Amino acid sequence: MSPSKTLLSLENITKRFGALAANDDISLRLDEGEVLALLGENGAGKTTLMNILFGHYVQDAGSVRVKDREGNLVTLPPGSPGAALAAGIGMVHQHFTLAENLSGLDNIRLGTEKLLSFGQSGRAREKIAQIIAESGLDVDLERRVDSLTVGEKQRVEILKALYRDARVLILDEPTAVLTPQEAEGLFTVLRRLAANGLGVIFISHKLGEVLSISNRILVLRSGRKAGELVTADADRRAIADLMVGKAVTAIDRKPGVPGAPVLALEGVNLGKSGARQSLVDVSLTLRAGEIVALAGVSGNGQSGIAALLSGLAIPDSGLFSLFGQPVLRADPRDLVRAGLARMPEDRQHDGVVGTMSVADNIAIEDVRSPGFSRFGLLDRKAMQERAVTAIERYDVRCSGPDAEARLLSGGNVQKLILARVLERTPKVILANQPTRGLDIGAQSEVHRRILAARDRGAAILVISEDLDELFTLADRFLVIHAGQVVDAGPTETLDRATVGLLMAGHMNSIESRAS
Amino acid sequence: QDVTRVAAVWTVPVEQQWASRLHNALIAAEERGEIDYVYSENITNTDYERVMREYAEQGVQLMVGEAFGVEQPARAVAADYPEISFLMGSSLPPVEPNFATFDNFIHEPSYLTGIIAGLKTETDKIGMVGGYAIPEVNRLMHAFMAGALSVNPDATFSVSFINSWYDPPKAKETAFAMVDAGADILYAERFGVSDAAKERGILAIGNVIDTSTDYPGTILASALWHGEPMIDKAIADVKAGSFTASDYGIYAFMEYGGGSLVVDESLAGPEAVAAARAVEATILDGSFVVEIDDTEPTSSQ
Amino acid sequence: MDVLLDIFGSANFWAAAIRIATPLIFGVLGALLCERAGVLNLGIEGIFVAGAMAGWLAVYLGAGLWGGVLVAALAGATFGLLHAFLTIILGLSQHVSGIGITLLATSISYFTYRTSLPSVTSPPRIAPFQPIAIPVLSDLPFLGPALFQQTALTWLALFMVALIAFVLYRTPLGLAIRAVGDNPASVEAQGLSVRGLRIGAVVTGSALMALGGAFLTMSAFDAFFFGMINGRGWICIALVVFASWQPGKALLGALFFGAFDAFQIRLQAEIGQVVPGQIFLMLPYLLSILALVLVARKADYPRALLQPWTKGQRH
Amino acid sequence: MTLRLEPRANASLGLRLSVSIASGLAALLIVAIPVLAAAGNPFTAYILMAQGAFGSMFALSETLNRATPLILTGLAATIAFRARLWNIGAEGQLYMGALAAVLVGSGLLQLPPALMVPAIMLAGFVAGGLMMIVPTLLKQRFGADEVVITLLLNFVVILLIQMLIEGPLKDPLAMGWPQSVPLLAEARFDKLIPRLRMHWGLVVGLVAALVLWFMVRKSVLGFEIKAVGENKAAARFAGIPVDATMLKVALISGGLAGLAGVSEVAGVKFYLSADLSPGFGYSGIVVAMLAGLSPIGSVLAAVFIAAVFVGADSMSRATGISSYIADLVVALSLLCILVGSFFLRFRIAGIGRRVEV
Ligand SMILES: Nc1ncnc2c1ncn2[C@@H]1O[C@H](COP(=O)(O)OP(=O)(O)OP(=O)(O)O)[C@@H](O)[C@H]1O
Ligand SMILES: Nc1ncnc2c1ncn2[C@@H]1O[C@H](COP(=O)(O)OP(=O)(O)OP(=O)(O)O)[C@@H](O)[C@H]1O
Ligand SMILES: [Mg+2]
Ligand SMILES: [Mg+2]
Repeated sequence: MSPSKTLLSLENITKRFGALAANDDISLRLDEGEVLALLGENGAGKTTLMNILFGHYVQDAGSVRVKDREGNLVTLPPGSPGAALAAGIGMVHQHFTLAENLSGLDNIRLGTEKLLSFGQSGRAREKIAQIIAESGLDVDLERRVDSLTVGEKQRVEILKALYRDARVLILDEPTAVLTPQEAEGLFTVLRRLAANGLGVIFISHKLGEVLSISNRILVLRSGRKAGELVTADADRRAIADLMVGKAVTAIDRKPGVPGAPVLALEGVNLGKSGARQSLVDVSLTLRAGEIVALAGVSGNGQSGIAALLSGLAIPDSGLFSLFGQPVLRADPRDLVRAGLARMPEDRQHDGVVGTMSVADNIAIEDVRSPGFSRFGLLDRKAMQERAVTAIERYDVRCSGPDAEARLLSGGNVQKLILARVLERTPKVILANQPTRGLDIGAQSEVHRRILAARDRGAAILVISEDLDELFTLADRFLVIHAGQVVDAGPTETLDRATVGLLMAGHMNSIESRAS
Repeated sequence: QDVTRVAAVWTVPVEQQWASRLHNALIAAEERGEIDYVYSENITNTDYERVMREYAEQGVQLMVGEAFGVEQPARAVAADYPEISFLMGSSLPPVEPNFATFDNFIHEPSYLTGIIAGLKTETDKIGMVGGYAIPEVNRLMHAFMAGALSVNPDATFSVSFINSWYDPPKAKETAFAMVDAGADILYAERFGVSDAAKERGILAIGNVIDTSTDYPGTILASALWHGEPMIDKAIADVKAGSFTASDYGIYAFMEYGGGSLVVDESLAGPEAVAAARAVEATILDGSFVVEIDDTEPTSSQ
Repeated sequence: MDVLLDIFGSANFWAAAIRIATPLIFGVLGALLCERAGVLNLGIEGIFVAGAMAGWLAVYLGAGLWGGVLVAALAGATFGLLHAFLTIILGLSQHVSGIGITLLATSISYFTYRTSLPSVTSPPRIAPFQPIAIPVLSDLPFLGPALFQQTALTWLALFMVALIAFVLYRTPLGLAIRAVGDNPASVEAQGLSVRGLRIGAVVTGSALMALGGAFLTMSAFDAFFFGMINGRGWICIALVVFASWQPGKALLGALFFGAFDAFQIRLQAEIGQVVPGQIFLMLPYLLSILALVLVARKADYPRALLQPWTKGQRH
Repeated sequence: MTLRLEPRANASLGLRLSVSIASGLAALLIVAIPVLAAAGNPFTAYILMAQGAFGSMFALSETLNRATPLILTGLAATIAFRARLWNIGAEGQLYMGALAAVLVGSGLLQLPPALMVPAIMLAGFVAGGLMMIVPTLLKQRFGADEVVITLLLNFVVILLIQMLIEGPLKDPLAMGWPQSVPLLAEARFDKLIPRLRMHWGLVVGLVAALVLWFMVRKSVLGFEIKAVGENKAAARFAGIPVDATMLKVALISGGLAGLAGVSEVAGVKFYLSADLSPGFGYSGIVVAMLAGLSPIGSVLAAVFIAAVFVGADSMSRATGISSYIADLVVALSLLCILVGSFFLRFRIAGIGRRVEV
């Protein structure tokens, strides 16, 4: 092969998980100095493709070829991250791959030195200091990773890839936990590296970022290549249509009619617990018949609010009241009985017991209630009947009420949870990341049901990282940053830039705008 | 029919001192062609009855074993197989017609080793290490202490039990502790004690088996138990059809040759040996009876 | 009080404490290595038995003392390999596999001992390791006499503490082992083999455990007895938690345990039984439990402990 | 063609049974190695093992007698492991149960047998249960690892028993042997068949298995235990009181192990001694795993383990092979079953042959 600018080429990659084809005959090429954006809905197969390229997964068919030092394209052995690293591929994973008990420095060094040697932490420290100076990705290298914030961890992940002098850099949603300003810093570095010949594959759901950084865009849809665009010629609309495979129709929303307050937090403080950010003097009110958005960069205290409203925690100080009554102990069952519906943020982790059936998972919040049991014995028939109606009314795709929940796709698990909580016609709803990972059809179905619940008179708090979703649904915005909540006002008075500034902690942007 | 079929059921591995005395006697009888010998070792008390019944069903003529933890079931088995002779270690009396009992009554030679130790100790401190405080062990320790006190009223004893039958490293450590506390003679009820004595260059008193060749220059004297008189008598009784439910424990007495004193004269010196032998004579002629005390021995205060 | 001074002031006491601690040092280091890599090895009690038996038998059959040590380590490594296969390759329950290994190693050792020496009536003996005096160390005041009484295997144990600490904290290999026990994905993403590291740690750790057993038959004593391990392996499992998975603290924990045992033995010997002996025997267990309860919240558990890792599976 | 493993959705009963049987057969096959090493004939050994375990009414009774405590400790592990509560302390709980039975049934109470037997069973259940509740509380309050603590408590309990039977509980009529005063006649379990050791403890075990099966399948508690065991976070989110459920599991698990102690002391031994159990508590873990944590399966597994042990032990006597082989056979069975369980979780698929769905 004649020397070309091609750094990397994936040829006809196919990967199946059981019956699901996560990647179906995908090919792509990456040139020197090029930033290729990989786009697609959740579950489209982006991460899977990168995991194959990097050797975490073994493809069922197809091959990965990389340009070696002599300029020839050579085939990488499947399933060997070691080989990928040696070939100059660096990857920033979507989910952190950090050892939390080691320092940032040690995480970066890990695997770069001969195992049976004395190591060279001094030289490593110098080299990283230089990379930090050049890139502005500042982080205290000596601190243990478990004491770093998510943003800092993300920077360590990026430093890991840069440290190895990668010639191909894969970045799988690197900006998900960065503020817009931090993201901009990263882009500066990427542009400079690309100018020096580095090839970059960049994955993001944020179209703005993609448009600003990439040269070329590759769109995946349900595991297949849906199309390829040159960024200069692309616009948002075209990309979105390519991603979803059909024209995206906006949902039309009529403003709500707020009624009496039903749920309130007044001066609530909640301590840190595990990865959960503490809450500082939080006050908020939900009224019947309104949808309130809670916007914020992930990890700023959303989980604390969710824990309170889910009945998993009570305030250390301050007041949490529901229908005017103070909530004095953490007990999900009490809240459910009082008419509160809760959708968990992580539906697989907190929402369902994977090895139990769909019917069991629908009944799980009420097994002790007379509807599902008598004298401590389960009423299997009632559980079965409820499951059959729920499956039908919420279009839960599964083999039946006895199917194990773990076999359902993410979207169907979400529908199962919707069925579980909405069938009780709740008066208050906590919708935490209600459409994360859902396809567009399922998304609008969920939105429709949430709006219907509001129109019925329910008070709803929506927590989401997707600003589009919040602007679609909410009547009013709250923004959370560093454990503090500010009321940003009615949706009509807001734009994305303002909310973005508030999310980044510029709390005075409301006042400055007002003045 | 010449060859008697004998089965033994041991709750311990056959290396254990106690079982080994009878096991050896039975092997000797087998080598002489008198018996056909089978055995099971390390049988837990839970399984003991089953093993007895399995041997009984195999049609053995004499069954030897330990009924200490299984007194009732063992007697029940014997009652179910009246044609088999049972010779069982036991703290309870024999039962007619076929359940004979025995125990290792070597308190007499133990008393004699006590005399020698009492005369030889210079610090007047004797360390004693045992496994568990059970009657079998207690009575030997008491006899030993009585013997020592009979010649040396100033002698003091420290007594420790290691709560295990087979932990020689622990027995050894316990013995070291006694040496450190001033003991110059150790009473070695368990494996491990004589090792400590040998390493520290002091003397030890052996028990049940003769280990003097393993610890040259260390074993001052030993109270030996000989299984042969009892085993041979029992085999003969079975062969003669005269086996009765009697107490075979007496065959451990010195009078029957079941117990004996061995002493390393070069270590003990003539006076001590003479003193012990003199008392031995009075035991043998019945003019002196060593007391049997099964209570738990404690250190001198 | 005089009694206490007598006990703690004597070099023999400290010598005993170190001796009692030696098998525990090997065992706790072995368990620590396995757990640092994310694998609980409840096979330790059986591996102790196997090491004690195999090492001793090898010496008895003429392999020489160091030959015996090697055989013991190989026996431990073999059972470690089996545990690694079951828990790392097949991803089976570490608890159950560990208990299975303990049953298997124990019964194989007993069976082999009895089958190779069918007719012994008193346990045969070997010439065990003898105390060696290390020139400078043994001349130290007070500490010298305590160290002077130790054999080569104790020195090996102390050296192992330093070696393992060095490897864990000062080499890239140690970095990888600590990482794989915390988050296997971190190791895989840096191109290292999760399984390889874990298998290596479990096999090496198991070999160390076996040396703990070998110490008992080749240094602390000179013969093999059924049942002589007597729960020492289990103690190590508790000591690891107590030591927060750090070699230095593991050494301290083992020494503390050894000192306590030596102390209670001496107290019994010197002042007789004031309370039932079992109280003393219970104390180390109760103290371990107490220590576990106290350190549990702060304990720096290897986060991936007990979690199997399968390549290409979502975790 | 490369092979790869794929997780299995759900193993059918037939598959489970065939894997169990295949694992058992594999174990027997491996046992041929030590038999040959001891210069025995494996085929004779298998026949003798079968005879020793089932060959006569006596053999069958002995097998079932040994299975009795294993059923109960197996159930104890089953219920705990289902809730991912790693109870390694059944041995200690067994002794506590036996201790409680002796404390209540040796003269403290004067009751007719119809009340006395339930009284000692209740006492044993509660004592065993408390023994498991303590580590569970320590786990909940302090995050202390229950594996290590339950394991260590086994040693504490056995020392406590030794202390008591050498002290306050010592039978003055036992000629100085460390054993407790015996149970009153009213407190003893009757034999099921005269002259055979099988006793009513077997029935207790069978009933316990049925009750547990019913609980697991039909009751709200069983539902909650499953949810807590399979996904604690989801159970907590759904409002199931995770800690309280765990404590109930601890009580039942420890209680069942305690009942095993009651059964041994009231059905076999009649007094308490430190050698009441040759590791029944640990073997219970083997039983439970072998049964795939199924209560009814635990009965079969307990009988299997008991038969393997009794059969192999009896075979060793008939062939002159060292009796240590019995434990070896049990250990090999456990490991083979463990490997077998792997095939219940995964299927092996050839990549080239996958059909499109
Ligand atoms: N190890 C696995 N086992 C089973 N299914 C898997 C596995 N990894 C990925 N999948 C499935 O493959 C599909 C593609 O997943 P992938 O992670 O590649 O999506 P993605 O495009 O990266 O989505 P996102 O934008 O949410 O990160 C999904 O349906 C996912 O559930
Ligand atoms: N751990 C698993 N074990 C078995 N099958 C799985 C597993 N994870 C995913 N699957 C299968 O993979 C398929 C895709 O699951 P996934 O949750 O990724 O769906 P998706 O493509 O994201 O769909 P949706 O848009 O509904 O979220 C499902 O049908 C499911 O049966
Ligand atoms: Mg992804
Ligand atoms: Mg999805």
